[in-house]
Formats: sequence, structure tokens, C-alpha cells
Amino acid sequence: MTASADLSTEKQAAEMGLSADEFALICQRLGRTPNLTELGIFSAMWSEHCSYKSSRRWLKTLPTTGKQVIHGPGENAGVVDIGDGMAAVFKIESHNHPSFIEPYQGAATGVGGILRDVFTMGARPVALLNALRFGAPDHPLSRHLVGGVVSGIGGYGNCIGIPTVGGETHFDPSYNQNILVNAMAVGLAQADRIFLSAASGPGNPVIYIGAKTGRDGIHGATMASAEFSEEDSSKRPTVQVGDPLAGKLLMEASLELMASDSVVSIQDMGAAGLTSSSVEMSSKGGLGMEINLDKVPTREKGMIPYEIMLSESQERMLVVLKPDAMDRAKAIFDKWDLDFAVIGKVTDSGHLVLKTGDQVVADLPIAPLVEDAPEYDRDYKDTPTAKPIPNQDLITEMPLGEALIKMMGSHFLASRRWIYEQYDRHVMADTIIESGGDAAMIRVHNTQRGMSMTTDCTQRYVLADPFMGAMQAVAEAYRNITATGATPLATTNNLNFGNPEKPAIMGQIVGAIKGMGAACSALNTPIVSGNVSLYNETDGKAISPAPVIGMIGVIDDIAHAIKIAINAPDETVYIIGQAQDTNDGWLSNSVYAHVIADQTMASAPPPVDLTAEAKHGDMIRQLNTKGLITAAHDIGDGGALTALAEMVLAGSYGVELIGSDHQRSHGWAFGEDQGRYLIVTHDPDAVEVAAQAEHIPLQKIATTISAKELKLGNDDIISVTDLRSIHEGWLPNVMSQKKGA
Amino acid sequence: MARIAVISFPGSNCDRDIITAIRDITGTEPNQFWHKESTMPRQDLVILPGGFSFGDYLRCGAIAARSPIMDEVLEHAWRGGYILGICNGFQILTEADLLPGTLMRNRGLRFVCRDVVLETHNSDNAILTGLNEGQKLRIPVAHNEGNYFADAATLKKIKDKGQIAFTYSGADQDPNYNPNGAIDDIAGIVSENGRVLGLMPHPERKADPIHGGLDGRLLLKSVIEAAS
Amino acid sequence: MVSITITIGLKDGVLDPEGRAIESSLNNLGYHEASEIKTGRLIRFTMDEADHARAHQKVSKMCETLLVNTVIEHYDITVEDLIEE
Amino acid sequence: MVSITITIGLKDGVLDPEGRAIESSLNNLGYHEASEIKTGRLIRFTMDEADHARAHQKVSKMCETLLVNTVIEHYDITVEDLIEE
Ligand SMILES: Nc1ncnc2c1ncn2[C@@H]1O[C@H](COP(=O)(O)OP(=O)(O)O)[C@@H](O)[C@H]1O
Ligand SMILES: [Mg+2]
Repeated sequence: MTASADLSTEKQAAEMGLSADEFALICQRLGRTPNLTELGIFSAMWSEHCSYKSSRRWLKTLPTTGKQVIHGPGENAGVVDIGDGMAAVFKIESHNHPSFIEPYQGAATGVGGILRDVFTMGARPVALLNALRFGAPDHPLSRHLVGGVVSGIGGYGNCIGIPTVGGETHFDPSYNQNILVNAMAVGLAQADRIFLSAASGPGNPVIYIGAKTGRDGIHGATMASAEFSEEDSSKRPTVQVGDPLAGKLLMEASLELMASDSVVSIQDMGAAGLTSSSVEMSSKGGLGMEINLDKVPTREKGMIPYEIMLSESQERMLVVLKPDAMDRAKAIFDKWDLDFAVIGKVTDSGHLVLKTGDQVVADLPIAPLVEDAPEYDRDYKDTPTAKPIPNQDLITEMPLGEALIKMMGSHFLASRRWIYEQYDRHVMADTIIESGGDAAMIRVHNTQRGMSMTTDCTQRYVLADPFMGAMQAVAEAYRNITATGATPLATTNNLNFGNPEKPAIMGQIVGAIKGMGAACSALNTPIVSGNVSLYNETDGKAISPAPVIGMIGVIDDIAHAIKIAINAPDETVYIIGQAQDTNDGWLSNSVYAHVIADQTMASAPPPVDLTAEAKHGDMIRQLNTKGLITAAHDIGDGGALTALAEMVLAGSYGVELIGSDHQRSHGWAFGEDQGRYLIVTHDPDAVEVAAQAEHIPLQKIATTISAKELKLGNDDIISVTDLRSIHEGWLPNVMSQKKGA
Repeated sequence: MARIAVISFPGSNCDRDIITAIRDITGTEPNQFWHKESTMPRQDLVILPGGFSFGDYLRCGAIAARSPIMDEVLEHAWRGGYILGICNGFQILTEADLLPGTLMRNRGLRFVCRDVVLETHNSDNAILTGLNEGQKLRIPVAHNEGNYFADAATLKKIKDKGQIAFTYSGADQDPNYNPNGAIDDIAGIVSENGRVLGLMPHPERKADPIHGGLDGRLLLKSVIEAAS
Repeated sequence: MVSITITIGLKDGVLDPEGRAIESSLNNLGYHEASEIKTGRLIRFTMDEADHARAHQKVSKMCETLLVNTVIEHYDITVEDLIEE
Repeated sequence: MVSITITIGLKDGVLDPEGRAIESSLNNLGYHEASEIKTGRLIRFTMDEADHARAHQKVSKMCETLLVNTVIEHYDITVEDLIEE
């Protein structure tokens, strides 16, 4: 059978991002030259975004199994068992390029997209997080981008009614022209009621639900896989506009439909829209699909098959319905005022056949679209080993308190309150710990169980040492979860890198995947979902690599949740995970090095000891179970003293350092050695006994006091009010700065 | 036992939260109504929950105020029934002319989600008799359009008649105590008969020990008791 | 068929935070010539009605019942013959 | 002094969820005559500039740099002599 319309050319293939070799392969596998619609479908399915052609061989090396894993990578989102018959469903995804072009809509549709990935599986989304990277705070575009992205994330999440409870934001000039907007969603489902996308039952109707198809975002998948040039922002591809109300209707109707025993399989239309959803559903079921394009609800007149198949209009789903379910389904769509249409049926042909009227406009075997997608073993060059900068080259004479204030008011550590106050953090009424602490925590509705969640990555470490940096990102996520009292369970990740065709960039990718894999294995937090965003370059300059880690954990009883705020005077503060005599902390590539010593070289980051991480994490859980912890915080960016300052800022008490000599050293105060936590306890003896029994190093560092101050030394006292105004003031000041000033 | 109704619109997203809070307080399940329903049996208290009823398109609450169930809500009001509108529910009540004034975009032009301190003014209304005059409550807000506005004549009237129920309180020295620029720091008002209350803060978000405070529960209890 | 344009603006005396924000941004960008900035909304549609007066009357009713918040907004209606393209 | 009106609308092909919501609400209220509802924004101000062409040019620049989101919106500028009231 031949499909109609004009045959495509190698030149058209190139415009769609397919190489000459890839085009030849397509012709060979088809035994003919594809027409334009068919070529469009191939180019989308074979794009980096859908096929992971550069990263696939490395992603396969990641640890993805464990007894908690119900569904690992390969589905719309990962699914893990959290006990009591419940499952957590979660994933992170990027919307980097669209957010640079139109920050509000780009970020909003990013949130909408990741929510669909989660509720497609039958899970009700219960929390959102994000990971953001912007350029230098004083870059002329930064304010516009920060403002737009933040209100876009809020605009969607607040409206649809899912709390945004956490995230991270970093500033770095390498993102000036290429910001990162990664959104993570976490949902809850009954473990035995998970919905997958594999089609089954030839003859079953294929239903389209949700918003009408317009000309928006056509070829977004290939765009997301192409390098950026400065001209691009003036090309202005048709931007997708998010409609959170439509998203809410779609979510509620889909969940109701799935609960009504009507659904064979279901798949959201995300990147590459109808193309990837129909191909994936067919491919996973080993079947085919026939679609009548005349039946697809369109928003604009005269849309051609190519446009209908590649549109990335938001808020749409594809469902294979049980044969007898039509009436039930229709009642649900009517209740929620949703457009829907029967657009085709499942077949056993193994082909995707598209028709308009009686005419076949495309007829493609499914297998080559998926299985033959190229997989490249790209050349890579390991990142040269970064040398540590010795402390004596970094340490300054600045008084401790002054250095602390300067660091807390720097873009690395300043409060992100201006951002998270624009997010509804409380809707659903199950938020236990929200932005501003370590991980966030959500109550599993109607239970005593809690779920902790976090996103983390310190890109300056990754730039210097992709392997160690990625390992550190996992370790930090692990510590953030642990510091809330929860047990880390599983991981999702978003690999944000430059152009993989460059061996140096490919080297970063390989190094990061290896480091991430090693850490997730050692910490028993398998990777169950993720996303890859490559070609994050502008005019040939790559971003600082950011393998963002999203992690979740569980706590059996939310009564044991730990927060970072100091709650009482006369309690004792310990560092868990570091012995008393260590006063030469790791300053190379630290916030201190950047802010106080003005040393911005990509020097060696602190090494991660995964065995110690696991042991120290278990120690925290043990102490917490014994009721010995009244507050805790992991030590990360900025070191022990800034962590302590954050605990003070979160509560209404002060602290007084014990006053040993090493506490005056900048290495002790600001070193970023890994594997450490601050805990506050009312029972220091019991803490010491428990730690010694497990051979966990610890040091007593401070006492909590009623005075709202940080007593660093006799004549080095910082008022909490002053510290707060600097820490809280930085971002609002940046955002209200006069342009051009 | 009070008969309590919770109305859901397509974009309501705090309906489950208020239902949970009411169930916790009263031990019974409230009655739920969908915006398309055109009959509602008699109720003692009708609650319009927070959310984004119709995506906040056109104006927050405007489309919801004209949906079928609202005829029943209006009738309930005319009969002297009690009504509580929270956040978007407050916006709907002003759009339905059950409360005077309107809620404009926040002065800062940004969505704002954080705790605020409310001061209670209840000497003149029936719905808040369970609270003390001047009582301070810490409850969070979460809105983009909470900037209460009424023209001078309306404002004078609602003041004269004691219709201001809650104001944002500056007592804790926070210069940003008013989160949205509302005129005269107004956070909530009641109808002339003192039985219809609209407020921007979300009492259902301080109604469970995990919320880090129970002031919202106090407020809800008072409303439920008044209506019983 | 007629084409309808409804122009909606804030009544005098109602604070226009958006207008103020725009004014200060323009100033910061060095555009000092603009003053008294006011923002408004526009609603446009086509209407199946030939008679202008009747169209106007119907649209007024739509404005009063739904489209305009008459507490703070005023509106203007323009009715034009639809120019087929 | 001139009076400036900037009319801003969504470009063709850009989804206008608000227009759709208004349309269905009008329908529910029994107004079935309105179709293809589009929403837009309006910015009005006075400008200290006598020459219309120059005013137009300046306002275009303001639109491009600040007032209009040219990725999804288009705009129209009207310059009129200020009628003193
Ligand atoms: N970095 C990664 N690590 C592990 N799994 C990944 C990674 N990137 C993508 N995946 C998995 O590959 C599958 C396809 O991902 P993606 O194309 O992003 O999903 P979608 O089609 O929902 O957009 C998903 O199951 C995802 O979890
Ligand atoms: Mg998906």
C-alpha cells in the first residue's frame, strides 16, 4: 500500500533534524520514500527527546530495580511501593527551551505536562517541586525570566490545586541564554490500580479527550533537541499556552474514568503529541492503530495531517476504552464539560495508519519507529580531573560573623522566599514541611504516613567533576530526605547538558550517569523515571551541566517528622558525621571560595563517601526513632555555620557556639565536607552514647539560647534580625531593581 | 446537627480540604453539590470553597456566580441562611452581590501564599459569635486577587453597619502585614444581616495539628455553631 | 453578522495597580513621556444579528449580567459590520 | 500632548482559554449569538509629544521592550490629539 501525497526529500529531513544517514535508513526500512507526514512522524520519534539516541546506552547502566520498585523507567512515571497498599508515582521533566522563549507559558505548560505524566498512571498528583537555573542575577534578561517562570509555575500549580512544596534555584552565568526549568510531580495511587499505556484488544475504540488540537508547538520535540542560537528567540515558534482549568478538568475526568473500570490503557499527549502517544501505545502492546484524522477535534481550520500529528497543544489524552464503556465514559466527559471524540481503533496490523476521509495519508510500521530509532555510541572525553585549591590559598582574614553575613546574603544562599510565596504550598491540606527547610513532606491523605521529597544538584561541582558532582547530588538529596526523619526510597533525574555530539560534553554526561548510578546503588534509591535535556547551548557555549536529582522517601509516622527550626533554649547542637578534630574543612569549590575568596575556578568538589552517607543517614533515623532529635538540618552548600544560621532563622531562638579554637577557622565553619548533619537535642548524653555505639563521629558545637542572636565569640555576635534582613532581602532587591540601573 | 453544604465548581480545589475540616469538627459528612445542580434541599450553612472556579477567567468568581446552583444559594441567603465563602468563595459572593465591594488584583501583582494575622471584629454579626472581639488568628492566605475594594460610600456603609469581620493585623510589626493592598486592611466582611461571611484567608489550612496551628478550626467552629 | 468590541476600563477613583506598575517600569526604562497610564480589557466577538441597535442592546445586557464588574468598571460597546475577508 | 491607546490581542493560533470560558458561560446564560470570542488588553496614556509620527515610533518601542509580549501577542497603536476636557 502506498501512502498518498508528495514524497519527502533529504533536505526536508535535514530541516526536521534528521541526518542523511537517518533518512536513508528510514527509506530502507520502509522500502520506499516516506511522505511529509510520515517523515514528520519519524523525525519526532527519532528525535533526541523521544528516542534518547545519545544517552540511551548509558541510561541502561543505571540501577532501576529494588523491592520497592513497582514500575521503573519506561512508563510515563516511576512507581514505587510506599506501604499500606499505596504507591508513589513520580517523575521530573524539563521545559527549558520553551521557558526561555516565553517564561510564563513555558513554565506553566511544563508543570501541566509533568502532572499529566503522573495522573495518566492513575495517580492523583499531591505535590509539585521544581529545579530552576537562571543566569547571573544582574544579567539583563534574568529578572524577566525569573519573574515569568515563577509566576508561570504558580499560575498552573496554584490553579489546578496541587501544592508546590519544594525545589531549588541557582544562578550562574552559564544559564544567561539557556535557563533550566525542570518540574517534578508526585502522585499517590493504590498499588494495584496503576494504569499503563500498552494498547490491547484489536477493535477497541481509541478516544481523544481534552483540548482541541491547534498549531501550537509543532515540532517541539525536535526543537527541544536542537541547539539554541541567539536568533532563535526572534523566530518565535508558536508557543503553547497552558490552560490550568482545562488541565484540572482533564485530570479529574481521567481519574474518574480510570476508577470506573472503563480504561484499557491511557497515555497523555506530551512531546510530539498524537504521534508519540499513538506510536507508544501501539508499540508497547505489540499492535497497531488506525486513526481517522477528520475526527480529531481541531481548533483551527485547514490543519493538515502533518500538523495534527505533530501539534503539541496541551491538555490532551489518548485512551483505549473497553468496548462496553462508551456510555460510562461519555457521562464522565459530559460532567466535566470535556471535548472528546472516537478517533480510531486498535488493530493487529502492527502499523500506524492515518486516514482523512477514505484516503490513507500515512501508513507506517510501528516497529522501526521505535526499535530502529538510532542509538549512538557518541565519542566522549572524560572531564580532566579538577585539582583542589588548598585552604591556605582561600582563607581570608575576614571576621567569622562578617563572612557568615556575606555568604548568607549571596546569590548562593540567600532566601528563596520571594519565589515560594508565589506558590500555593498548602492546598490539599496535607503539607507537613514546605519550602524553606530540607526536603518537603506531605501526609498521605487519611493516614499517619508521610512522604518526603526534594530536588537537588550543585552544578558547580558537576562542572568540575561530573562523576563526583552527580554522586554528590544524590547524596545531598538523600540527606535532605533523611533530615526530615524519612527513609529515602527512589529517585528520578533530569539530565540537563549541552551538545552530546561534542566529546567533552558527552564526557560530562557519561561521568554524571556513572556517578549517579553508583550513588543510587549504594544508597538503595533506584532510579525509576527521568528525562534528558541535551543541546542546552547558545552560540556554541554549553551550560554548566546539571543532572538534577529528584528523590522521595517515606516516614511511617508523621508525628516523627523533623523540621529545621530550633524550638527551645538550652538544647545542644551536634554535627553528626564529623569528628571534633577536623577543623580543616573542604573549601575548594565551596560557596566560601566563590563568595569570600573570589575563586570561581572549577576546582575539585568535596569527595563523597557513600558508605559513610548511608551510615550517617541511618544514625539520624535511629536517633529520631528514639525521640532524641528536636530539629535537624543537613550540611550542604556553605558548610556547618551557614546551616546553623538557617536553623536559627527558621525558629525563634538563638545559638551560642561552644567556643573551641577550631570554630574560629573558616575551614571549620564553611567547609562543605559531605555526609554531615546538624541535629539539636535535649538529651546530649543519649545522643553521644548512641553515636559511639555505632562508631559515628560527632561533635558538640553549640547551645540554643533565648536571645535572638548568633554568639560566634565574645565579641562576634550577630543579631538574627540583621541576618534575616540580609538573607531575606537579597532576592526581592534583585527583582525590584530598576532596569538599566 | 447543622446541615452543611459544600458547593463545587469545576476549578474548586479546596472543596476536599473544607470537607475534611468539617468532618473533623462535626463528625459528620457535609452535603456536596455540583455547580450544575439546580435544586438544593434546605441547608443551615452553605460553604463556597476556595479554588479557581472557572479558571479565574474573565474575573475571579464571575462565571461561577452565574451558574445554576447559585440560584439556590441566593434563595438560601434570602431566607436568612448562613453562608461562608472562602477565598474564591468570597470572590463569588461579591460577584453574586451577596456581599458588597469587590476583590481586585493584589497590589504587588503577584500571587501571595503565607500566614497572616487577622483581627476579629464581631460585635455586630451573628456568624462569628464564638470568637472574641479583637481576637487574633493566624491563618494563611493564597490568592492573586484578594485586594478588597469598595467605593467610599459603600465603605462607609459597611463600616457603619459593622460589616467588617476581619482585618489584617499589623500587631506583629510586619510592614507587609497586609498581603494584597486591601482597602482599610479588610480581609473579610459580612452581609448586613451578619449571616453571610466572605474572607480571603483559608481557615481549613489551620485546622489540623499538622498545619502548625488551629486558629482556622476555631473560626470554622464558630461559623458552624452559629448556623446550628 | 456584526463584529462587537467591548472596551472595559476601571472607573475613576479605582486604583489601577497594573497601570502604576507599567508607569514605573517605563520610567525605569527611560521613557518619561508617558503619564496617567490606565489599563483595560477588551472583549471581541462576532454576533449573529444584523441590526446595530439591537446588537448594541443585547451586548449591553451581556455586559451588565456577566462581562463587566460594574462596581469598579465602565464599558463602551462598538458595533461594526463584519468585513468578510 | 497626545493620547495613546494600545490595543493588544493574542496572535492567531495562540490558544485563548479565557475567550473560550466566556463563550461557554454566555451560552449557559442563554446568549447564543456571540461566537469567536477573543480577549485582549488595553493600555492608555497621555504622552508629552506633539508629533504623531514620532509618538507612534516611541510607543512602538515601548511595546516591543515592555508592554507587549510579542511572542504571543500583537498590538495596534492609536495616536490622537488630546482633547482637553
Ligand atoms: N535520565 C533518565 N533516567 C532514567 N529514566 C529516564 C531518564 N530519562 C528518561 N527516562 C525514562 O524514559 C521514559 C521516556 O521518557 P520521556 O520521553 O521523557 O517520557 P514522556 O513520553 O512521558 O515525555 C520514561 O519512562 C522516563 O522515566
Ligand atoms: Mg508521558
